Parts: sequence; structure tokens; C-alpha cells
Amino acid sequence: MKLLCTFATLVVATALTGVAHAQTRPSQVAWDLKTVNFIKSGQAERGKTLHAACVDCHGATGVSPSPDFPDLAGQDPLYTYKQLHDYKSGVRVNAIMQGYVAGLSERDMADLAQFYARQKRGGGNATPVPDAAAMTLVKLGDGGRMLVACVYCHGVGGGGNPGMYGMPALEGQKGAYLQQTLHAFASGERHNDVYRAMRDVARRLSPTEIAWLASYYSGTTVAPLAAKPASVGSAPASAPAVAPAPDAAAPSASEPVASAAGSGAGWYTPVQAERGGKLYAAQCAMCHGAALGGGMGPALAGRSFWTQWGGKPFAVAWKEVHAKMPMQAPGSDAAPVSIDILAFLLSRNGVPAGSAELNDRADLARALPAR
Amino acid sequence: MPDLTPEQKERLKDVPKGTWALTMTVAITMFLAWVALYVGKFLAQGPVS
Amino acid sequence: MTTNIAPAPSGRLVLAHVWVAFLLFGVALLLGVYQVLARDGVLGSHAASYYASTTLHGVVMGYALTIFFITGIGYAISERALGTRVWAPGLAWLCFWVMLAGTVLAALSILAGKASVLYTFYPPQMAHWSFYVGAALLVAGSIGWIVITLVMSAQWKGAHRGQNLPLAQFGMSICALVWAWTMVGVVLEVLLQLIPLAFGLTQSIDVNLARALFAWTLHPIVYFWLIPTYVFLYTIVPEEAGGYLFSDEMARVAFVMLLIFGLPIGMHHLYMDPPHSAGFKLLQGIGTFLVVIPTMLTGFTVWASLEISGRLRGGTGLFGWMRRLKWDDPVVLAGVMALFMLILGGFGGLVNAAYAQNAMVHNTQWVTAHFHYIFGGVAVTGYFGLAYYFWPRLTGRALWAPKLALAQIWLWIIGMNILSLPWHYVGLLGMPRRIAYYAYAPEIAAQWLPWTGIMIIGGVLLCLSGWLLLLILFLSGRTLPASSATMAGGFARPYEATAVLPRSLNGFALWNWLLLALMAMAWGYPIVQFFLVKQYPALPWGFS
Amino acid sequence: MSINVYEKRYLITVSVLVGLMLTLIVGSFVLLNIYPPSNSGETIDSTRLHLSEEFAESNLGARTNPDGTVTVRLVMAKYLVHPQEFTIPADVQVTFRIATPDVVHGLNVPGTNINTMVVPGYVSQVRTQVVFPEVAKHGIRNPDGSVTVPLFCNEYCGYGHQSMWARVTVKPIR
Repeated sequence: MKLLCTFATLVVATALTGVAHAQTRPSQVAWDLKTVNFIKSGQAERGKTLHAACVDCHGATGVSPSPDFPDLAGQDPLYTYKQLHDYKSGVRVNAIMQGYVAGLSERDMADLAQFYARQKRGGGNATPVPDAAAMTLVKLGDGGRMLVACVYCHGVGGGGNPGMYGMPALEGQKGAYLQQTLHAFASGERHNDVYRAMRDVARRLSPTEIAWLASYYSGTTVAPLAAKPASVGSAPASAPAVAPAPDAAAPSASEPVASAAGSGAGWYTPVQAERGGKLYAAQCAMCHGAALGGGMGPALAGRSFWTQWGGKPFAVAWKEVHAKMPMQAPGSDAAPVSIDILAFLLSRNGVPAGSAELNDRADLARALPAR
Repeated sequence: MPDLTPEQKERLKDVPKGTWALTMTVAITMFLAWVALYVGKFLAQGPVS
Repeated sequence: MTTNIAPAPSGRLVLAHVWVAFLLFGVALLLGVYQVLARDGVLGSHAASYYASTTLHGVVMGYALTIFFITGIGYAISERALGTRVWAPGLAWLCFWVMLAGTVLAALSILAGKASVLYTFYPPQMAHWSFYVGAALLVAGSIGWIVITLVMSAQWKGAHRGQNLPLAQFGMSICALVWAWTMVGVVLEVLLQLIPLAFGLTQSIDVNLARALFAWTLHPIVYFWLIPTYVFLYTIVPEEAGGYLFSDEMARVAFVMLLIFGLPIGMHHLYMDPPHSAGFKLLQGIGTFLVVIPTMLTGFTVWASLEISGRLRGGTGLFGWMRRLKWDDPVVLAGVMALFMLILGGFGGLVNAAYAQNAMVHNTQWVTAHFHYIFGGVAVTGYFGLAYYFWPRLTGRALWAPKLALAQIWLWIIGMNILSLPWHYVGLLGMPRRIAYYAYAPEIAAQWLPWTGIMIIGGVLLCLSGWLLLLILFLSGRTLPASSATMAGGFARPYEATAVLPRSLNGFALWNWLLLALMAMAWGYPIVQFFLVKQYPALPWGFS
Repeated sequence: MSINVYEKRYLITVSVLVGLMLTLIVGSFVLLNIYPPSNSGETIDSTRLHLSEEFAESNLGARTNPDGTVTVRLVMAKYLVHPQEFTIPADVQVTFRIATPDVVHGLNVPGTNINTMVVPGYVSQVRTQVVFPEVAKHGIRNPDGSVTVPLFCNEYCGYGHQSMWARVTVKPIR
């Protein structure tokens, strides 16, 4: 696990430089006869050997151990190939994946795609969806908001649609991953969908609806997420002639700041938390999960936060974050960076904000509220 | 020519005036209706090419 | 006095064809009611079942009902007109079973949800191979009828040198020729493009070549459907109405014009397609308007024949004869109603065919309303008349309840008007074709809702009428004593003496050569262009 | 071959009427340059559409040309029109250029003559000028005086066909 985190961060710097450039380029994969036949000719056996490098995050047979990383088992081979290709061309941005894919040839991608396509799909059997409104969205869409039903592209039950090229199966996919993906499409952070097909759908969904859909397809219950912290370079650099501004459905990235019970109880300022959010996404999200749900690293929200740091002096949290993190280069962050990240963590756990910024001197002795 | 009795021939002397009247009205009405739709809605909606 | 008249020699052959046709017709009517309910949102919203239903409704009405009925009744008409047995009945039966096998295969494929590509196929969306093979068998089987009809004509002319081929047989021979020329387009598309792609022998398809070949078929197939009704109007209705056929020669002229002008004008189905130039569209557009003339000519000649019967029965004054027509005879009623429906149905066609004006209505519900009005209103009403006329002559039994048959026809015409008139209006409002339910913003669908609600009533009436027809025909063949009408009853006798006709109005060779030239001129380049200019073929897609 | 005199008169009348209709049609073509949308010369590799220069994702939508006319580039792909919402002025020459990466689609805008098939392998092109009062009959009036009218996919393209449409906002020229 350690090795992985180290490798990932080294790559971050290179990936980030490519982000701005990758924004405008569309996916380089086109469903012409040559490409479709090339992918069809992928050798699953050879893919199996290549898969060895992916087991940590995506599981032995492509069923990922962590909710933040997608299942690849039973996925449409064209879709898998396109995602790998988009990572390599930088059209799809993810620090870890781009590092891994850099070494893959197109032949490797086709073989991997065929290997995963043959694996048995994971995921629980779809538990009844929490709400009828989601079923209407899935089966009929919503004319008023120009939303097309999910079934027409993703197939009944999200089982995939072999009649269309490169349509992903959603059935049994990890709930958190589905949620993150829809939020990423909504904010435009993910933009390798051809002609904004998913971005134009996702940006019209509310976080609650996104949670319903994630629950329906994953067969698990996914709690609605406050709007995803605006990560680095999320807004598409060159908005197309008609930039469909994310409308009211997707609230802006301002954090749900807990109501400060008087300035004394406040720990950080919302602006500070905002800055911290960006830094978190860049440095910590890949191991601790974009939604702080944990992954390779422990979860940083909810119960694990409170048991670890609740009721204790702030110094405990400060030492852990500033001295030991980031894992691959402990203590390499300057004090203000660690402070902002901690402010973000406090904000995501409902610790009250205030007018005064969190700082690594005055607040060290103060005890964090307990829960 | 079928062998018609004089009385039948008398009845048939006006054939096909009725048909002529009917079909002419139909033809002209259809023509006028078509022109109305062509000019009134099609051309009214703007050019196309 | 009831004499037990042996049914016509090929009664069983004809009845087998007509029963298959009308049973399928009954099923397709139920689907029609489902569709008019579904589109109005009454039955919830299910795209998959709607499009499967629309495919089956279209394939049955457009291909199965027509091919089975026309070939079946074609045998009966040829036998009566020429007074000889159907040539090679074995071949006729073989073709019947081939057609039936094809229809069942295609129907099963559609019902399994594997072929929701509608009756117009729409490559590159692909159905299961069984659908295409089924359709091909149905069409291939009908070739037998073409051969039989033309051979019977040739044999008769051989034995009756210098005599005019009886008008009814002349009409059915033209119908056979129209269908032979028409099917070339869709047969090429299905055999050379769709079946190879469905079996995976090829991996991509030139969509625009496929559309051009299908457009070749898509218009003249309408005359294949209509000519039997025109034969009914020209040769059966005047006699049944107690009058005379106004002009035998003009009837033949009309049939020939339908063959010549009806074939090379399919491009009005491609007016909005980019690959064809405005010039060829205009050429075939003008051709389409020329085909208005034989239709209007048929209108005049048949109305004149009815006028004769009306006046003979005491009608006076300019229009008095209309009240005196034999309204209580289902055969005559069917004929008169078909003529009335030809008017509004024809008007819809004028709008569609008017070159650029097609942009106003293309692929809106106006087009669907047009062809329901003209196919359902004119052709199928004619089929009812043919069925009521031939049933006693085929089964040796009287029509079960002529009064009920009158009600069935009135119900059909009223139902069709209630269905199709609001349908035309909804088309002018811009409602697109083939939508399974209202998935647009509510305020947009709201404009159409009152009208699509009314259409439900029309749909239900049509279904009732269709099933009433089945009941009448079923009971007519079974229970009642022999009817006095004999199979020997003749066709309409011409009002004015008909001299021996020039070879051209008695034979078909001249017209076939002329057609070859016209088709080459009209469709030559538009089809060959796809082999000259570099095309980018499309990959096969699913429809689900 | 003797033709009854009434029938002859009738046929002449019908021929004259057909002639008048054709005159109006050919006249519209010759004088007003009105003809069905055709683009027989412009093929395109639909399978690689999003990589083409003109139909790249960033190039879609309505764009005013230097000479004041407007060009709207759309892509119709299984079950979405890209972009789903755009604005065009009334009474200005608008050129629609549409292509599809997958199957056959079609589009029509009620109240206008914008109507064409969109087929793989070719770029569809429709030129028109939207007449505001006509469009207003079919659209929904917005507070700013413009009218939003639907653009439907009108050719069966699969189970999502009935869900495939776009919103066109037409702005009257003050």
C-alpha cells in the first residue's frame, strides 16, 4: 500500500501540468470499424497478466475492495478500453490511473478490456430503491429538465447496452464511485464523455438524486453528498460557445459551514476551509477518498474522525497531519498548507466555523469538541 | 353499347354531368385548399433550402 | 329456391389466403388500439413494447395483410375474369406456405423484441436475422402469384386472338407488374445489405444506398395495395350497383398511367435526405404530380359509372342520382366510401409530394395520418367490398347479415375519420412520428393532448369494425343455406362500345420497356452515385 | 379511342390544376430559392465525428458569422441533441449543419421549415429564416419576449427516440 501512495504522488506533479492542456481535447477513441475490431481481438489471457498490477485497487477479479475505486469486472470492453485510452491521452484526469496507464500500449488496453469483460460482476443484488421518483428518472427520465432515461443507454437494470458502442454497465458498481463520478461529470471535472453526453445529464441532477441513482445501481444505500469540494481545475478552461452554466440543481462548491456558536466556539474560517478543500483534493483525496470515506488511507470523516481526534487537544491532530503527512514525504507540507487541510477536515465533520482562522500556535492547546 | 330501353336512355341523357360537377368541385376545392396551405402555412413559415 | 352451388374451383386457395390476411388484420388492429392509447399516456410508458407493437402493426398491415389478400383475391378475380382455373394451383399453394412461413418467422422475431426496427427497417439499426429472412420469404412467395397472373393473361390472349383482355384481368396483370417492378428495391436492400449484415458476413452498411433502394419500393408499393381496390371500383361496383362501367378504355389508360407514373417517383420519400440533389428531387417531384391524373381519372370514371346506376334507379337532376344509389348493398357502399376517402387521402398526398413543402410535414404525424387515411380508408375499404362480393361466390353461402356488413363499413369510415382528421391537425402542430409516450416537457405535449385523446375513440371504432368483419365472414361461410348468386355473375359491362384496342392497351411489353427507361432515368444516378462517390459506411447498431 | 367530352374537359382541368401547382412549386424553387434541404456533395466519416474539425464538441451550438448570418451546428446522437439548448434570432438567415455519429435521426422545429433527415455518412444542411409570429404559435413565450420552441428528433432511432429533443429559443429582432 505504501509503495502505491508514494508512486502516486510522484506522478501528481506531471499529471497536473497536463490538466489545463487536456481540458479541450476530446477523447481520442472513436467507434470506427478498425477500433471496434481491434478491441474485439483483445486477448483476455494476456490481459490477466497485466491485471496483476491493478489488484491492489481493483481487486483480484476486478471487484474492487474499496467503495472509492470502481469495479471493472463484467464491464463492456469498449468502455474499459476507452477509459484506459483517455487516461493515457490525458483527456481523463486521475493522478493514480495516469501513472499506471502511462506504460500501457493500445494492445495492452484491449487485452485488459477483454479480461475484465469476462470476469463475473460484483455488487450486491439491487436492494429496493429508496424512492419511486428515482425509478421514474431511471425508466422515463424527466422531460422538463431534458433528462433522458438511464435505461435507454445503460440498459434495463444498468446491465449495459451491447447495441450501443462503449456504453458502461452500472449494475453492481460501487455506490461511492458512482456518486463521485456523477458529481465529477456535473462539475465538469470529468469530461471524457463525447459531446458532453453525461455532463449534460449529471449537471441537471441534484445531489439527492445522484445518491438515489448510486443506491439503485449499486444495490447499497449511498447518503447524499454535499456538493463535491471544487477540486483543482474542475471548471473546463475554455467554456464552449454556449457554456451551460451548472444551474441551480448542482449547488456551488461552498462548504456547508456549521453554524458558529459565537466567535469563541469557531475554529476556522470558511475561506480557509475552501482553500483546504483544494489542497485536500490534490494531495490526500487519492488515499483518503474524495468524500473522505477512506480508501487506502483511513476515513477522515464521521466516526473515525471523532474517535481519533474528538475531545483531544488540537495538537494531536496537528502533529498527525503536519508531521506524518503526506505519507510519501512526511512533514514536507508548509504549516499553512497543513492548517488549511485541517480546517477543511474540521469543516467536513461539522466542527463550527468562526471569524478567526485556525492557526498552529493559538489553537494547539484547545480541545476539539467531542461527539 | 348495352341494349337500353328508350325509357332508360331518357334517364341517362344527362350522364356524366353530375359526375363532372362533383369531380370538378372536388378538384378545384383540393387545389384551392392546397394553395392555401402552401402559401398560408408553408411559405409563411419562412424559406427553406 | 336454394340450389347448392359448388364453391368456385379454387375457393379453398383463395379463402386460405384471405383468412390469413384478415386474421392478421384483426391482430394488427388490436395493436393499433394499444398504440393510440399508449401514445396518449393512458397505458403508462413502455418504449420497448410500443416500438415492437408499431413494427408488428406496420409489417402486418403493410406487407402481410396486403400480400395475402391481394394474391388470394387476385386468383379469384383472374378465374372469374378469364373463366379458367388458376394456372398451376400447386405453385400457388407452395407460395402460400412459403409466405405463411415467412410471416410467422418475422412475427415471432418481432414479438420476441428482437426486431423493433419498424416496417421500414431503418439500417444501421439492425434486427435479428430471422426478421429479414421472414420478410424475404413473404415477398419471395408473392412472386408465384405474379407469374401465375401473367401466365394466365398470356394463355387467354393466345386462345382469344384479337380480343381485349378482360378489364379485371388487365388490371390485375398491371398490379402484378407493379409489384414485380416495386419489389426490386427492397429485395436488393434485404438480400444484398441487411441479411449479410445480420448474419455478420459484412461488418458495415451503406445506409444511404439502403434508403435509396427502399424509397424505390416505398411509393409504388402503394399502387400494388391500391390497384386491387381500383379493379374492384372499375369492374365490380358498377355491375353490383345496377349500372355500367362508364369507359373501359379510360380504365385501361388509368391502369397504365399508374404503372408508368407510379414506379419512378419514390424519391419524395427522400426529399429531406441530404445525399440526393435538389434536381433529382424536383424531377421525381414532378413525376409524383403526374400520378395525380390517373387517380383523378379513376375518380371520374367510377363516379360516372355510379351516376349511371343512380339515374337508372330513378335519380334525376345534377346530384339526385347520389341518393338513388344502391346504398343498402355493402359492396356498393364500400365502393362509394372508398371514393370519398380518396379525396381527403389524396389531399394529404398533395401536401407531402409538393417538393419543398414536405419540410412542413416530413416525419410529423401528418404523414401517418395521410397513409392511414388513404391505405386504411381507400384500399382496405375496397378489400372489405371485395370480400363481401366474393364470399358468397367462394363459399356457396349467402353473406350472413348484409345489414351488419353495412354497419361494419360505416363504423370503419366513421372510425377512420375520427382517428385521422385530428391526426392530420396534430401533424401540422409538429408532433413527430413514432413517439412511444410523451417524454418531452409537459407544456409541449399539452398542445397535442386533446387531439390524441379523440384519436383513441377512432382507434377503438376501427378495431370494433375490423372484428365485426371477421365475425360476418366467419358466420357467412358456415351456417346459412346456399345463396342464389352464382360464380358466373359477370363483371361490369362497358357503357360505351369499346373497339378492339391497340396492342399497347392490351399488352404489357411496351410499358415494361418504357418503365426500364424511366427507372434508369429517375433512379440511375441516385443509386449509382453511392458506388461512384466515396462513402463512409456505418456500423450496425441495436435499437434497445 | 373515344373520350367522353365531359371527361376530356375534366382531364384538361385537372391537368391545368396540376400544372398550376407545379408552377407554384418550380416558381418557389427558381424565384424564391426554396427547395428541400440537400447536401449531396458533403460526405463525412460519421464514426469519427467528434474528432472532425467542424463537429468537435467545442464547435457546436449557434454562432454568428461575420456577415451577420447565424450558423447552428448540432450533433444528434442516440438520444441527445448536442447542444440541448441554443438561441437563434428571428428573420435572420440561419444555416443548420447537423451530423450523427450513429444511426439515422431527423429533426423538425414546429412553426418553422427547419426539417431534415440526419444520416450517417453525410452532413445535413438546412437554411431558413424563422418567422417570429409563426414560431410564437408553437412555442412558449419567455419573460424577455423571446419564444422557446422545441426541436424534435422525428426519425425512429431506438427506444429513446421519444426522449430526444432540444430547446430552441428564438429572439425577435427589435
